[in-house]
Amino acid sequence: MGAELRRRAFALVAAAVAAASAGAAFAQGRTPVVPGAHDALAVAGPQAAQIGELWNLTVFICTAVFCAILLGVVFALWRSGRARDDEPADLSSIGRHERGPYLSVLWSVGVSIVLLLVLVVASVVTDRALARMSLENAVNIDVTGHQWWWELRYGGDKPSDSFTTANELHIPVGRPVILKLRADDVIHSFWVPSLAGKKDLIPGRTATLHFRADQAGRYRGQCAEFCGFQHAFMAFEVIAEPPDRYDAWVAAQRQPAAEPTDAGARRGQEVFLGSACIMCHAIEGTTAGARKAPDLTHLASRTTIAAGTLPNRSAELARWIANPQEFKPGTNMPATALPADDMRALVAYLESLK
Amino acid sequence: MISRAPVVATLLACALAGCYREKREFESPPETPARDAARLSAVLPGGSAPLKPGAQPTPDRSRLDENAFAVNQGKRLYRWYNCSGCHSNGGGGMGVPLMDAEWRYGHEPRAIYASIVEGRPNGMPAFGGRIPDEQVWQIVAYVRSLSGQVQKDVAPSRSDTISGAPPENTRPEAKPAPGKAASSGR
Amino acid sequence: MTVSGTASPPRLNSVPPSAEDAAALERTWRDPPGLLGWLAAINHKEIGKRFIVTAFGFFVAGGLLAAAMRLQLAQPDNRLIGPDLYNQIFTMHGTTMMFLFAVPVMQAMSIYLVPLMIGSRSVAFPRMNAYGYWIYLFGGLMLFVAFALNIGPDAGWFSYVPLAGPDYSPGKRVDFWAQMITFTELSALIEAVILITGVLKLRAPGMTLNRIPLFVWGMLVTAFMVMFAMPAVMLASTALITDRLVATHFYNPAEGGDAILWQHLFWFFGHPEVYLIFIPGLGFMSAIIPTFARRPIFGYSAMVLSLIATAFLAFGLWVHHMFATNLPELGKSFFTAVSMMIAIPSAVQIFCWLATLWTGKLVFKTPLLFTFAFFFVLVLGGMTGIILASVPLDLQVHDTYFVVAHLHYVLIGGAVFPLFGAFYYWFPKITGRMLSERLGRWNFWLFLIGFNVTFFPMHMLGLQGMPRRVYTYGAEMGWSNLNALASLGALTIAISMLLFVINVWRSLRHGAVAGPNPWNAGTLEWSTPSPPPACNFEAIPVVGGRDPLWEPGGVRGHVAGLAVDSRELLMTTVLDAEPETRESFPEPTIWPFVGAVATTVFFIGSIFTPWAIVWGSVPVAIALTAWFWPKRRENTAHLALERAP
Amino acid sequence: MSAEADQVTATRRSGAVAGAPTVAGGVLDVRELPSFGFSHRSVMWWGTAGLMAIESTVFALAIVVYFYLRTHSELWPMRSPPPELLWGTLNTVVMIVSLWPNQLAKRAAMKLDKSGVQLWLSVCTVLGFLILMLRGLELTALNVRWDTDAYGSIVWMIMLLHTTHLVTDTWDTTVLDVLFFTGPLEGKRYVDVNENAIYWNFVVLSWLPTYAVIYFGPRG
Repeated sequence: MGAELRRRAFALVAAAVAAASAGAAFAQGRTPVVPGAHDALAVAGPQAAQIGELWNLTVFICTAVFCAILLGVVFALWRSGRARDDEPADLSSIGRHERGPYLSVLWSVGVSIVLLLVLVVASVVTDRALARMSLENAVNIDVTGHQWWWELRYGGDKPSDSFTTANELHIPVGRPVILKLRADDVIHSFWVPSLAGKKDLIPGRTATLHFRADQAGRYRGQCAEFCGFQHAFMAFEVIAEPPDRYDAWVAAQRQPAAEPTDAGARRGQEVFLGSACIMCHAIEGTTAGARKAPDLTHLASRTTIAAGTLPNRSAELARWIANPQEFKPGTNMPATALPADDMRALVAYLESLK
Repeated sequence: MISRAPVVATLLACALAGCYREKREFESPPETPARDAARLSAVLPGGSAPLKPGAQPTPDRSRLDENAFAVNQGKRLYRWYNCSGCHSNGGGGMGVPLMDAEWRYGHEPRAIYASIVEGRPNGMPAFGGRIPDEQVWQIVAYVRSLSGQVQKDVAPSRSDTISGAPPENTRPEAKPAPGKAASSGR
Repeated sequence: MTVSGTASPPRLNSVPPSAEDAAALERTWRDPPGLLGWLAAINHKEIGKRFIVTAFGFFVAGGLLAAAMRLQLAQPDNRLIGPDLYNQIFTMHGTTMMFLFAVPVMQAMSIYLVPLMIGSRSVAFPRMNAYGYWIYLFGGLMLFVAFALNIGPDAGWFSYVPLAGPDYSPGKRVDFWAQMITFTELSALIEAVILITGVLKLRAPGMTLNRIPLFVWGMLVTAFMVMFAMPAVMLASTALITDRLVATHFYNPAEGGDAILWQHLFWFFGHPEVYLIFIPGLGFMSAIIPTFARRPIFGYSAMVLSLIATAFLAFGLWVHHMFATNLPELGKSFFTAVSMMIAIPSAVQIFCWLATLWTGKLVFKTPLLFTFAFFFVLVLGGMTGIILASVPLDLQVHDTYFVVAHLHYVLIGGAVFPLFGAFYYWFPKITGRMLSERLGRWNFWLFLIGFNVTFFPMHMLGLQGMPRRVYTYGAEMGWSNLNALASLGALTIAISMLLFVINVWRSLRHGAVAGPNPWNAGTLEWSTPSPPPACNFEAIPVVGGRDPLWEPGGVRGHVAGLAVDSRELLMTTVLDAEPETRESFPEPTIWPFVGAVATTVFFIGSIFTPWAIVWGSVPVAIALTAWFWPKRRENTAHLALERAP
Repeated sequence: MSAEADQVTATRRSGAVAGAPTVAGGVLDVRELPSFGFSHRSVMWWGTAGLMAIESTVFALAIVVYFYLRTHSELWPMRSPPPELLWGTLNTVVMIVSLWPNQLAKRAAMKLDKSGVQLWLSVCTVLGFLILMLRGLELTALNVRWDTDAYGSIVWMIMLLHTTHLVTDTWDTTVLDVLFFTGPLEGKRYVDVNENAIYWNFVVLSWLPTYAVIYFGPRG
């Protein structure tokens, strides 16, 4: 079965390389990824939940007022008389105090003011609540926005404990998370609708965002501030897992990359270190140390590549390497055309980086 | 009624120039798969067997230095690939300055291309095979802008960093002259 | 010096004026014939018409851009339009609609209407007015030519730095955007000064401040807002262009600049801008509703006060566009409060209109229909506005399609629907012919339905996490159906707009002849023939009420004694509109046009080299001087009428 | 002449309109009204007022930006010495002095006194050019370039902003001055002189806070 898959993958690689070499402009469509929950009203944490409650209250009041005004209009149309085109204007109102209309306007304005005050108070209270979330024994993560991917740096007690990954934010369920948000180039905005509101990443500034996931699961996030060509595909996944599994993941991530075992992978490592890849990517434990692009030390442990754009499978990996512009026009990753066997080896190596 | 033709021609020329200056060309995969990666030189001074220009026929993309986007990409790569590490903002340091009129190996795009791909003695590594041709040409275009050899409306302006050398689009054009070996001891 | 009386020139003696007086007035106030005459035109009705048509042209252009976007987003993973072009398209759409349509079209309407509504022969500075139009036209054309040459701005209509800065927007795209700002803001500021001066000094005698039509009040308030809002964006865009051109560091954090500074400056203009699009809309409502409810507006003073209150509050809530940028808590609460409180003055006006409709007898004509759309669309937009004003909710929906939906509900509901009502309402006055009611109703219903089908789904899309400004989206996101629906609605809107154009086209030829006052309205512009003569009023009326044509004694008499063979105007006092002086107004001249051309060269040149500011200012100075320099013939005419205070 | 001047001042005091006509038999005859008026009676005054309102806003915002940037950097001026005081202060003095002939030109205009206007307008013109020259020297003594850092940028922006006003109004004064020698003249031109004087007052007054910010912002 695995062999079968690999064979199909190679077939695809060959096809992709062929297509690329032929300079085919048209694409064989993008294989969709399976996105995590991505909905401001499907909440999975206290922050989003509080906002959800405020949302319900606000929508309720606003709908009521909206309907009231519409009713007013309909009523006015229904009860006020009709006039002929040439009917003279009714001037009786001039210089007369129109008590009825006056009172009703007064009342309506009064009621609106009261309702607005309710909403202001509710909003401010919620805002305070969001700010006051308990942060004890929180996980600290540095998030840096790049055009068009997310760099995630996990700290540790010892410097050696810290590690860098990209586009997949693992967090423990039930523990607060504190994100330190920075931008490397332009303004981006970090947003996971199901967990919390958004916060901008602004060059020259540092912002913090804290939230908590109370249910294990995958939650999709996406850059919300327009940031150039690939703003549309600057996504990421938040993976909330039980503490033990989270700890296991952290332990694994702290390890340097696995040394290639089989010949194909070893060959792939040579290809990696000898081609354009090494100019931007880092793989801990090898000479590849550039930090201009996602850290690939544990690439194979991720579910997606290209910032949540493609599923992390050898076929997609090969097509992506051969011609990234096909999937993300304008992305900073150059097309790397390799002979079929080199590409096969390279993909095998990358897939081995568990 | 004095002949309208030249006027129209000029306007048209400007228009086309404008079009090309603003074109955002996203790299398409090269026609020919690159040579066997394993035989490529490591990024070391005087590294082994750089590719010969011509041995790998690469399309001459020197026209990129009329394209603002390409020049700007070149600027980004110049930073990313740490060219600035030796050449700084063109003022030079470990490496030769790139903003003066002195070009030991020629100032033409192809010569600069060769310098990057093959490397040069006294420390310029060969980047052949490590930097895709398209990007090399972008860097070439940017390097030319460092000495003001690129149109002002194409050359990059200041970057969002500490202001070092004056921005490329304000640099006077350095009339390139073949460098004298005498002054190579820089 | 004081040569008054000598060889007293012909004056308007009899009221109503004699035929030859009328003919003389027509000769005096008409724009000169021929192409040169066309370029030299300064009559406010001619300029106003050009302004309206130009703005509508940009509206159509912006609409086509929107259609292109809806086409691209109609299906997921669409490769019809790439990110580069798409970014240009949505930037052009926003820029066009905000800077080249929404604000200018309101000023355009007021250039045409205000002098007629206040009983004047002209706007305050007719030559400046022409100059303002040409500047606006050239600025808009420049932007679209640039777009056609692939130099279209691509950083969004509010061009956030550093994306719009020198490092991340190479080439000249953003420079053209910034310079377009300079053009349109210059034009807008000029028009604002013209409008304020006109409303305060050129009113017909007897039209005291509390008798001004509410539309004029709206435009007056708008003009004041323009004066204090626009400078912010001019300063910001100048700093942007110098950052890009001569390496200043206003927005470069590495050198002490700050990216948020841009957002503060831009939104300090940007939020009031929403209201200077919206307030004229309120003015249209207040003009149309009383006419078709056959009664004076209810709560005139409350209306005026809430207009002014809105204007003040509008300057206190720009930060609610920046809630996601990590600001101090307390500040945010303040801006939440203000953002919500601004709903109150709007509510006052809505309730006053309701009261007017409630107690009136209605005549169902197309203009009235469009005002009903306001009640549905704008009010819904106001509700989502309250959601956006609340910090926590905003943090969820900010920069998503929810915001796209909200701003279209507010701007189209608050400004465009009333504007179309205004088109149907004043078209007879401008052209002398009625628009077809039947086509009008089709136009209205298709617009209303299409609008809601397009924009209501976007609320949901926003909540489902679709960010704005994405050139496409994955099929796996489940946004496909709502997007397809929205695109369908956009098609419907396009059809309704087509109907409107057809309606105008047909009515210009065989629409029913309107006559001076087809709707039996009460304000002054309806007392003069349709279309009005070059001098607007052969004899300027003396006003005695808010609805002069309705009230007995609304027109107490007419002004006599103004010259008929020279452009002479009556100035009145600011508060009580008592006759004060009779000023001689300038005649048509080519110089505003030449000056605008020179200014255009100056601005476009300075995109490419800072030296253009030096050599470019010379022709500008020459043109403006020649423009100011008095002509002998005019001078003698003025001297003949002169009488020193 | 003087009689009319008295009348002008008198009416300005009483605020009433000189012989305001009233409606008689449905006719309001305005032929006896003056054909121009000073200050708020003329449209030019309102135009100038609008202009001044707009530009005050620009100056205010520019100064706000100055202090915004200042709060954002721990060092101010960031890496350059503050501007030298000599030329700026001298220029400020000259500007304040220039208010006097400016005032005299204004008064002469209100008196419709042609020779007076010619004299004082010429003085203003000369002073205007002198001030422009001094401004040139000021710009050489700022000790910072616009592309050095944000401090230099905002300093240069504010300076050039004000210089633009100096240039335009000096040019305006020059043209008016020439016109008063060549003609053709009419009453409105005196109003123009009046407005020009008011605008010059604005240019000078708007300089005082600017001067304080530019020269003492980096010292305070």
